[in-house]
Amino acid sequence: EEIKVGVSPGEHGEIMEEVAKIAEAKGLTIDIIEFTDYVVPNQALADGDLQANSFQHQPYLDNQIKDRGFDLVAIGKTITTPMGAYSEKLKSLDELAEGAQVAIPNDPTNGGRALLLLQDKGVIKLADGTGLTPSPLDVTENPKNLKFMELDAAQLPRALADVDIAIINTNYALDAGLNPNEDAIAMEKADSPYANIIVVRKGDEEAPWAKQLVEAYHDPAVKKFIEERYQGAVIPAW
Amino acid sequence: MTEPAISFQGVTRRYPQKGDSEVVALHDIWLDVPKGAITGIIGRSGAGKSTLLRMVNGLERPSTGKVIVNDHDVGAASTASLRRIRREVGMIFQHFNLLASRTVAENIALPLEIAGEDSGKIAPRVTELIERVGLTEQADRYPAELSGGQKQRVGIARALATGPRVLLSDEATSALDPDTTRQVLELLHSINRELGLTILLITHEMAVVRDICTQVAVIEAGRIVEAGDTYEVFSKPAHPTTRSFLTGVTGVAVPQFVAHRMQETPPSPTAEAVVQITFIGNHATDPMLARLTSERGVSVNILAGAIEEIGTKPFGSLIVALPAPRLEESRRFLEEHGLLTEVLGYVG
Amino acid sequence: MTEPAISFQGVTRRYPQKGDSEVVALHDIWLDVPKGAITGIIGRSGAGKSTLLRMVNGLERPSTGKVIVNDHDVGAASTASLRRIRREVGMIFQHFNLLASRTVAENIALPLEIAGEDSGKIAPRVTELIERVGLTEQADRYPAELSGGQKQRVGIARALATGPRVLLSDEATSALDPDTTRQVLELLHSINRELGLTILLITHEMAVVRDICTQVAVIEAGRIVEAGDTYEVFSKPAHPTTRSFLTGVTGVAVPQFVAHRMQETPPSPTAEAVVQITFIGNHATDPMLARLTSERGVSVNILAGAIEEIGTKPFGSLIVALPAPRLEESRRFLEEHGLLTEVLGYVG
Amino acid sequence: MSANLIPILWQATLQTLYMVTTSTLIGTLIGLPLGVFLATSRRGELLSAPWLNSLLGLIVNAARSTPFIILVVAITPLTQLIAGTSIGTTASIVPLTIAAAPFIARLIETAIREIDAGLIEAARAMGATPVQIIRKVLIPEALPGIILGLTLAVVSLIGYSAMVGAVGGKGLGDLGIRYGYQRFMPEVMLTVVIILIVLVQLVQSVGEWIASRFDKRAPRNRGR
Amino acid sequence: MSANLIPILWQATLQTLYMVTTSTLIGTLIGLPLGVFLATSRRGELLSAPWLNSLLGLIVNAARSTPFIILVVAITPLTQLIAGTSIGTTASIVPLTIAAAPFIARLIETAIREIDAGLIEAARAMGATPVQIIRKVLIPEALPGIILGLTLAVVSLIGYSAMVGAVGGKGLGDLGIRYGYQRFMPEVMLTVVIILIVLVQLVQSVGEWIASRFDKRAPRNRGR
Ligand SMILES: Nc1ncnc2c1ncn2[C@@H]1O[C@H](COP(=O)(O)OP(=O)(O)OP(=O)(O)O)[C@@H](O)[C@H]1O
Ligand SMILES: Nc1ncnc2c1ncn2[C@@H]1O[C@H](COP(=O)(O)OP(=O)(O)OP(=O)(O)O)[C@@H](O)[C@H]1O
Ligand SMILES: [Mg+2]
Ligand SMILES: [Mg+2]
Repeated sequence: EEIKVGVSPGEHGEIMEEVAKIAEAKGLTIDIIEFTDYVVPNQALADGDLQANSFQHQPYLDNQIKDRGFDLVAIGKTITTPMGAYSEKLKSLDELAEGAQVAIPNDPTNGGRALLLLQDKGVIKLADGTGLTPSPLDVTENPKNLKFMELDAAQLPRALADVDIAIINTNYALDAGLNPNEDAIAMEKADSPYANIIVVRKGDEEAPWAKQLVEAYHDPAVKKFIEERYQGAVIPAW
Repeated sequence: MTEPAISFQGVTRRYPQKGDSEVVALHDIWLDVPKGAITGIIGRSGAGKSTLLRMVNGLERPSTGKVIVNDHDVGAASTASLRRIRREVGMIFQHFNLLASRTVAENIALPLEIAGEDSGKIAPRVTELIERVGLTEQADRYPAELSGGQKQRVGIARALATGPRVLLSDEATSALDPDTTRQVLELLHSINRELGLTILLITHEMAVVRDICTQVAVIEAGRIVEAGDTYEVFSKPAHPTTRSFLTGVTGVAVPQFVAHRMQETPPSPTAEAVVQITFIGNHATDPMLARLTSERGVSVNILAGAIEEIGTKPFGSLIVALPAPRLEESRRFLEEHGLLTEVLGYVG
Repeated sequence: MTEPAISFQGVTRRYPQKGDSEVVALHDIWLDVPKGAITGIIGRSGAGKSTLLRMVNGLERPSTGKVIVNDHDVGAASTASLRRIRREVGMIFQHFNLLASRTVAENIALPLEIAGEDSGKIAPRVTELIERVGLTEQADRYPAELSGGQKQRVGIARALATGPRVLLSDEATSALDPDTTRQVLELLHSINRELGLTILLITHEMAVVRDICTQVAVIEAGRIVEAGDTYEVFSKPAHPTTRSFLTGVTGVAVPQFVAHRMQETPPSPTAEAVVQITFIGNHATDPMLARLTSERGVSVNILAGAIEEIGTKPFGSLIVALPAPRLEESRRFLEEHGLLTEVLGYVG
Repeated sequence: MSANLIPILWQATLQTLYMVTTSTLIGTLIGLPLGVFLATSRRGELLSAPWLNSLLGLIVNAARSTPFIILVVAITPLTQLIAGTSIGTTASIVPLTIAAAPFIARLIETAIREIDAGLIEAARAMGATPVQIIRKVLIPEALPGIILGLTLAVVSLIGYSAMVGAVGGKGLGDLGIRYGYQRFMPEVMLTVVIILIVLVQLVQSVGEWIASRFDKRAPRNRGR
Repeated sequence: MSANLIPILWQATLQTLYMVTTSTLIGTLIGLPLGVFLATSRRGELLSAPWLNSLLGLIVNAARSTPFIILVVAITPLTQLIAGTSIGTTASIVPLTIAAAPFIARLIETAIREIDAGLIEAARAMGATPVQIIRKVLIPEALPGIILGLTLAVVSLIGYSAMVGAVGGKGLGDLGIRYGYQRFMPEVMLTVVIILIVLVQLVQSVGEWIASRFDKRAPRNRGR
């Protein structure tokens, strides 16, 4: 059997390539399609152009279902990629000066995550009821008058020199040669709700290929690959 | 007179300019162009000749007035019938307007293609036309590789390609040498005779009008100041412009070496009078000057002159010098025999 | 002879064509254009006139040979000195080449701007030139709003703007009516006389050559077939092309009503002989025909003719009919008095 | 560069060629008539239809100024209808074509508007129908300009095609972005850029050569 | 649409105007001489420098075919040098300009190559230097074409500017993508698209009006 799985470039794509090798051996061919956009993979899945996708976490999926009414369900957890705050100038968030520039990702989920991280560390306060995708517009208390710069997620490491701090997905930090364990001045809590998931259309949860896909993903060989490749920046979530 | 092929009825053309001003290129033109005739339009640069010509196939539209071509009102014609009128009217442009992307042969084939001619018939027709205008060697060249006169001849062949009933020619021979001009004129003349083609042509060469036009219209600052049979107009030019234009063609200019010395009154009793003698019709063939000498003993000195044929009738004028004392007697003798005389001045 | 202003030394120009063939537009041209003179170039369409002219300011480069202008080898000149040569050479183009984005006045100002003239001096100079070519009313119009002849005159004014030492003119008057042509020629002539301007001009109008050119070169299929003093060439044309071109200008055509009836031998004892008499120089002013009648009693009938002035000397030819029996006697009389005669035929 | 990148690069090159040639072809099929119409339908011109002209002008401008990703989403139903799917290389040809056609139309419009009014007049005087004038005069005379315009469009499309990554379109540009930009592998980025440059130079040279073949006007480079 | 979006839309419009006008201006300052040089430096032409011509052609094509985001990354040091930072609206003008300049150059090159050879010849015959020919003949004669080309470029840039979201450039296109598309606020997307279309129509009309003001050639719409 052959299925089409949508992923985003980077860790999701790389891991899925490993998963595909294992699945192939078990008789399931996975055709990986990489998307550089975060909306299209769900749309394509809902439209039947894909059988599954693996690029998002539960909060994002919930939000998409709420906004666009997709009939999609998660069938298994994949990985967690904690976010961290990085800086070339500061040693801790306490050093943030009045009017400091803070770069965050410009997509809703990652941007929201970054803001939630800052709220978590007591730097800002967000309006109630904005859920997991607040935007800078939802900042209600900003005592240090931080200036938020929303950039492409992959651009953040490159912009470090131009801002006071940048909140960066770990995979991009790693690829850019940053060491999350040493360079990050703040990190998401390990129990973040942002575990990523494999998503299929409602009704496919019980399909044999769906079970095979999750099985292959949860194979120990994949876990080993993740641990070796990402050195703790990407954590298996199953 | 037969039905006119083209009839201008009170045609005016204005070009609005910046501000409130306007250029009146044509003013209340009434003119009939007879079928099967060759009609010349002459006039000063900027007089409105091209504008007038372009009205015939509707390239230019009158501001007021009507242009009737083969019984159709060009201005009121539907788009489809305008196209039909245009397919019967060939036009040679002042600025050639050849397609740079087509060879000589292909340019000439264009109107045939447009008329929907069978492709099998196009090639021989084009070859024939190319030969007629003497461009066989250049048939496969592009306009950029032609001389000015060669381009002009492509334009001529193109205008004749579909065998139109009316031909409009805007200075078709002005870029051509005398020999080629003659050939082209003969070509037009013969098509005119054989196929009854109506030709309306603009030219600056009075010799062209003299040689092939049966009718002529003189246009000046947007108005027709004189029109009619070429012979009538040329032999009795009424308007100064016409007269001035004809100076060249009928050779009535006083030679400079005489003009320098010419005075209003006889400077001495032995002075000579400079007289212009105009010959019209058959009189020109009579040896009047010879008789003046032999019968009256007046010695006549021909200074300049040209005797031409206009519409198969001889016409011309001579400038002669004759002894001033014998002037009156000589003039009377010549006028009695139907010649026109005019005293231009006296030389010492 | 003085130093030539322009000297063509073995100039050849070939255009390679598709395949191995080529067009030889000019072939081994040797020609000196004297300083301060007006030299005419005549020839059939496509003969190579424009190509020759364009060599003078290096717009076209010889395939072989040299062109020397005011002692500079145009082909070998450095770019900077080529520009200097060009600023002394004005050119009137066959196709005008006016800038569509500039008004008449601005077009005429262009060469002055290029020559780096003070902007204060440009305006009055332009106004003067515009007046000279009669475009005062059109000064602020764009070329698209001009008639053909008006465009031509802009080109003429532009070429004269910087007061060049040499003027190249490619059919500068062919789009002009006779009056305007005359004005332009007078303008050129007066500049030539007053400022010693050397003019090299291409024309199809033999009258232009006759009226203002002191020198003439006849070019045929890329070769110079005849060149020299206009008077010499016109009075004794050696090459068929020249002779053929001159037919028009010297009016030697036999009128059709005579030509129709003409025969090789006298059809009857009372037949008349058709004789062409050529006048050269001062003889033309002598009343030879009158004397033939009065002294010999031969009645002479002038059929056609033109008497012109070439280079201030009168020249021309007449076609006359005289009684066949008196032919020999009359010819002898005329030839004795320096006239050339030729029997063309007889009419009944 | 790791050896296993070579087949990926090769495949990406083929994908780019596939997307760009197909969308150029279809874009030209749409853009040529559209451009001709835009050039000839202004008030008083050949096909005078000022309202339709304004409307089409509006649509063309709308398509050209809408961000590509929004365009992609907006036409998803159309893409599905045509390509059977809304994702992948073939599907991404649809939005690419929708982006290419109005651009090509504008370039062709410009080329056609350069044609000398005298030539149109000459054809009109022959009694040519508007369609004949377009086919026999405007397009052949504008051909060198049209071909240079298409060259410009192809080069733009090659750059543009990088954006189809959003719908899994792949190709060189997308590869460069995914590997080079997002995965921080500068050598991939560089390789991709070099391949792109080579490709574009090829397109440019071929385009100019064809244009000059069709250009029968007087050469501009005689003498000095 | 929520009331607090209006100031955001207004600000985004201003940002787009700021980015597009600035990058068009600077892009023209670079693209005009570049385009003129590309048009006149081919073998045997006015400024004949075939090698430099090929080299510049290569650079222009490279800049045009490189995906925008890669271009952004590649020129970061330059951006930093010029704008003092590599992110934000002002900084994004640098890559936009780098994208605009070669595009404008090609359009200007095309417009200039349409000029009749006879006019260049006439100026050459007057002894004009190449610079004089360019200033007094080529540019004025090509002006209508150049202005239409710039219009085309501005419209492209408005669409292009949506991509500067990657470096925090903001503006309308970015707003439409991030709020309208990613956060699924269709009314924002629609509003943005409408504003874009209005903007583009405005640019187009003004461009065509100016071009026609400078166009003194014979009108093509006399008669039928
Ligand atoms: N680019 C070219 N390629 C091939 N042949 C050419 C080219 N340019 C000119 N010719 C040929 O060279 C010859 C001379 O051309 P030129 O323009 O000098 O003629 P001309 O004497 O000025 O004629 P006209 O009186 O018709 O203007 C012509 O036969 C013409 O066809
Ligand atoms: N678009 C225009 N705007 C203003 N005036 C114009 C326009 N077109 C032509 N004219 C003017 O109309 C007049 C008549 O022009 P037309 O071309 O008919 O003259 P023409 O008799 O053919 O002259 P030529 O012998 O010089 O070709 C001229 O004075 C010309 O300047
Ligand atoms: Mg005219
Ligand atoms: Mg010529």
